[in-house]
Amino acid sequence: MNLTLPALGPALPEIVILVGALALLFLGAWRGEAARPVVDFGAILLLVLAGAIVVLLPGGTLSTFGGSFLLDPFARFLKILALAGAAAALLMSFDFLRAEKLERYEFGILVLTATAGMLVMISSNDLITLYLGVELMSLSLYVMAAIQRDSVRSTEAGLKYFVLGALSSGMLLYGASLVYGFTGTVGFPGIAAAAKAGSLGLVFGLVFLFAGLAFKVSAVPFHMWTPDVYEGAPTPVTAFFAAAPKVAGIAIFVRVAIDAFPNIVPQWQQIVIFLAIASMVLGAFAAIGQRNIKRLMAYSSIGHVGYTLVGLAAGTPAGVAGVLVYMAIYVAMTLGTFACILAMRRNGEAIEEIDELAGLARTQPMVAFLLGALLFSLAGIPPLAGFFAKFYVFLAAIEARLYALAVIGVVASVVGAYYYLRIVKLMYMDEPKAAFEPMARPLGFVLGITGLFVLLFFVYPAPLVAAAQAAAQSLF
Amino acid sequence: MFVIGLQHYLVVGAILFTLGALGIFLNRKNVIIILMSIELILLSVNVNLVAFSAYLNDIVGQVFALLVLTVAAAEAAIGLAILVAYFRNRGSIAVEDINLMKG
Amino acid sequence: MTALIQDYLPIVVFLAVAAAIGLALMAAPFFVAYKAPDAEKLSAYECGFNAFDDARMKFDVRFYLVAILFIIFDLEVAFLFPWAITLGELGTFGFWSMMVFLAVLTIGFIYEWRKGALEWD
Amino acid sequence: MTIAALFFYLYAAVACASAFMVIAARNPVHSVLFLILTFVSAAALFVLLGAEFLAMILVVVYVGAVAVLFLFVVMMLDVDFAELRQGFLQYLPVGALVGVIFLVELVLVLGTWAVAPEAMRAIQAPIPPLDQVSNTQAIGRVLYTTYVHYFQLAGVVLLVAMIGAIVLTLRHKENVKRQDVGRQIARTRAMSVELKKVEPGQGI
Amino acid sequence: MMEFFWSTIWPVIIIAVQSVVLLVALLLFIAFILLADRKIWAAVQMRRGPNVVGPFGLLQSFADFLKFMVKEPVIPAGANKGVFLLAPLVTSILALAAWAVIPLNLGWAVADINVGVLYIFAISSLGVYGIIMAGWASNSKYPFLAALRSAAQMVSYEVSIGFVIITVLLCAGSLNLTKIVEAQAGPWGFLQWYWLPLLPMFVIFFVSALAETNRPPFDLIEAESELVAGFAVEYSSTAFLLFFLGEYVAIMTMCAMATILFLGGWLPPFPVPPFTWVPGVVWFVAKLSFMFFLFSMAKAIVPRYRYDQLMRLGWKVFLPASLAMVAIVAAVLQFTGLAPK
Repeated sequence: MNLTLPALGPALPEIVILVGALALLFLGAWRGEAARPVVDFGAILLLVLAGAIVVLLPGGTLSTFGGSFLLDPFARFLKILALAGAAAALLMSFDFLRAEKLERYEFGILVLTATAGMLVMISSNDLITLYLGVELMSLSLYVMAAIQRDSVRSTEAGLKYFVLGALSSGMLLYGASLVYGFTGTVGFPGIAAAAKAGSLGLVFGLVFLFAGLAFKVSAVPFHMWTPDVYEGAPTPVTAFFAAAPKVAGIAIFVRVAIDAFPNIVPQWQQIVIFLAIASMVLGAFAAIGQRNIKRLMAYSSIGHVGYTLVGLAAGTPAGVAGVLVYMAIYVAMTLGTFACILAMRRNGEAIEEIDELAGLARTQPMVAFLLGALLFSLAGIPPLAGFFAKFYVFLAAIEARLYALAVIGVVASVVGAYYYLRIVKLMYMDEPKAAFEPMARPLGFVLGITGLFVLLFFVYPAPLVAAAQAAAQSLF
Repeated sequence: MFVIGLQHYLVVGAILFTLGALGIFLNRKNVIIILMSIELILLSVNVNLVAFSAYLNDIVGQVFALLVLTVAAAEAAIGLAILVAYFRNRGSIAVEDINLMKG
Repeated sequence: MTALIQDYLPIVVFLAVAAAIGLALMAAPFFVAYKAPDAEKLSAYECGFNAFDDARMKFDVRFYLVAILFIIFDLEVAFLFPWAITLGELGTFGFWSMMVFLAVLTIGFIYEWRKGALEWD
Repeated sequence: MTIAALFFYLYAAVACASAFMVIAARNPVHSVLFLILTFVSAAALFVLLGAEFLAMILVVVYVGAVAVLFLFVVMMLDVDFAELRQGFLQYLPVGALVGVIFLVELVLVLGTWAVAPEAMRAIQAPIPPLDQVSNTQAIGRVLYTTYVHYFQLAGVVLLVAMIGAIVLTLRHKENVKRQDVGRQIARTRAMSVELKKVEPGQGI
Repeated sequence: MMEFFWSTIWPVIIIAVQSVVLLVALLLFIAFILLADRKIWAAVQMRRGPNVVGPFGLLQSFADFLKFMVKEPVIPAGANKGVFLLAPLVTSILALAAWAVIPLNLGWAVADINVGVLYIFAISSLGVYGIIMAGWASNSKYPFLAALRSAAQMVSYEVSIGFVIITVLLCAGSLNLTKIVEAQAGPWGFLQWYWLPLLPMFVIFFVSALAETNRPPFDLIEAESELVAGFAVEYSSTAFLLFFLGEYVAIMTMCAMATILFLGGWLPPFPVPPFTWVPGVVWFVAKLSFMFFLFSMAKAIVPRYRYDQLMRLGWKVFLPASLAMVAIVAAVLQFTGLAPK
């Protein structure tokens, strides 16, 4: 029972966001809907401020709260990514919510608490902090998914997400309780030390833990919720789902696999390989017949999680670096694509059908060009960023002698390229439908940045790759 | 037979977990039974944690169980709120009742 | 472990005795009382006309909101119990950590109040 | 010691039987009541393990609050459960078989629990002996100082649950005249009484 | 085998006898409390109250008991029979169960567990079930509406009772009821009990206990002008008796809690010899009766609350007040170093 205040430095970003969210909630409570613009702007400001703090915090690896909260280069890299994803998704949501008469100041606050949950997950170094981070994020996301409470689609999406989210938390906890039981501690270093024997009970705990984690990143066979929730939830919420929580999910997947179970790699490697292959294959084949673009993006995110897990399956610093590079490029590509989806509006009505994109090249050439670049990059066609992402991940897999995995990955990405290219053909070859409304400024801003990043990545990839390698090194 | 070891409690935890998982996969349509099965799974987790904490003589297990209990109760509250919002929408779409009595 | 069970054994015995008394009282009229069931007596209680609708019908959401807020404040009280009895040993750090916890939930309470969740219209 | 064993088997049997009845009961109200029975017998198991504070909190929080909300939802939503129910029966044999196999596996694994030697060394916070420090005090000493971050995160989760519940379920009926007690009390004599000088026979 | 008999069966028998004695004494006490309630209520309205059966009407409750015993048990057609019969049992058994831990005198508690207060808080939060099951099972509109409203009312006041108990625990330092009473013992006698330092908490506890047990001025549920007999409208003979009994045992439990938490349980008002010769139980019963006197006077004097005023009082007045008091009491104890180690 130490009575001294633990060092709050490493947890400063989370504290800033949560205290800010409380202040905005208080302001919103006091001034009602009039406070909404202030709350929205304040939320963006807080996310940017937290990002700045993460960058400016001194030193390599800081840990506090008795070693259960870690801020190492790995966590810093992913925290910046999560914050960027959340800020961009929030920025894109304002116009959509106003158009759908859905704007409420609680939306910004829920984004803040979800982001705080993600940051806690990313820098968690024991099972309890991991669980609380996952719960804080998931609870905010359940409410956001069902925030359009008068539409059956949105509440049904929220209900589906809740049921499967609660089930996965249950599995994650059952695994955590077995791991705690068989190693005597909840901290990852303690588990790593005590887990040399790899007794059967521990492996069972590991399997349940990974099942819960696989759900959070929507890897197959725990992906059933993804298409329905992505389609049902309002589009800005779907954009938020596709970007930031995936980063946090992958972060805890890598952290648990590498930090907590370093000496029993063979046991969890097969699990990750199976998840990777299943996700890549499903991501490639299931999206072919899709009519709704949000459902298509759901299957594409499942596929991309599969490719990311290939990097983790390698279990080497190069593999983890590949995962980090992949996540960075994935977040950029997804946010850019969702910026275009949010711009698909005609006479006040949001459009979600792919066929409506026909002839976009003639009605809005600039948007069509950037969207085409993003889709090519999602398909992994050189010289765009998507190709490099897959290249690093498959390189790590080959170095770790997982040839079969790499080959299946390449085949799946080739097959998967079809449904991206179909959309590009639709935009450039077909007769144009009625023009969409002009794109809102924040959407244009996000589309511009991500489009340029994807196009010009190959010119100067060094800073991102070097940062990823340094971050990956800090984990081993 | 008469000395109750940790294995006994782990078996009870395993039975509750299996029944909870079974409850979810057997009746997919009945949402409320699924929510109750999730509560059963969380109860099996708590039984495991408290049993391990008692036999390892380590308070961390009980602290973890207390946190699981409180956070899962808050999660159940939100789940039922979403369920109510869902049934309100689905119910109102169904045949409009003539004498809807407001509480 | 056994000392603890010595404390809780009386509760189980007390419950058994109370249950016995309850059951005895419950069962008595079935043997003693005069029985003449008739349709009118068994119908649900209405002022002069028979019930035209199944009693269990859709209701105002207000009841759910009260039950949910009760769960959250019940959890808050649950966290307060161990703190209340160990305040002496926790020192100022423990005191201020609980004050932060209460502040977070008080802001939630103010939010509810201003949103009108506590009004029973 | 035999009484403890007897009570363990009694409560374990009641817990598992009522857990099965929760998923097998026809009427959802009955399954909520069986869920309550499961929670109460699990609380009794916790007492046998020495975690009396957790047992009471399980009863207060789950049986006293969450199950009440379940009962409200089941009773008032008047959801037509008949058509929701038929999925259960045709999957029962297959599901039961898978369940039993899964259970046997789990039991075999968990039966061989052996305390890893280094696990004993890794204990961070050993439970103090029961006669000096009660279970609640043992938790209270550790929860608010050593594990303060878990505690504050749980507080924020409660706040998010509060916001979520209000965002999802709060609806205001428009034409409802609400009583504002503050305004009623704040009325002064000057506001409500007006003195008029009345001459006999002229009226006001 | 004999050793097994002496070491396990014999203590169980002793405890069973203790329990039976306590329960019978409690039920007798309630019979007379019922009569007292009607007498006090009558006296306030300048009338005499029941005085026909037995001397001064003392056997009135026993006459009522027999009347209930011979009335016909009616189970409505649409009722869900299992839950219908379970509801009164749950209400009465749970109410009686709370008395297992209440210390009538030093060491007289049937089960002196060290989470006594939490046990009673759990039992009182389960009281909602009997009412909801009764309301739902009798399949008619009035009981169903009454059960929901009563459940919402009890639930709202449960929270403020929780905070009030926390303030007392801050001063007492233990969850064990005997230790709470011992923490109030001291040289100044009744001035040292917790009712003086925590007076606002005592008032809030008293009013919340009234609301928790559906007693007037919060008895909107059973009020004649509102919903007839509330959730118990479809019940007849001993089922109704069990509801009635459960309600009064719950009232006695709340009075006992008030006595233990605020009026120093079995402690004499002045620790000087003439008072200390009187056994603790007599003081305990005296305080219990005084608390019940306040309960029935409240019934006789205070007009009934409308439902929204009742909820407003629960959520907007008691909850913030008790929450603030928890912080204030903790701050005072912390910074004056009085917090019990």
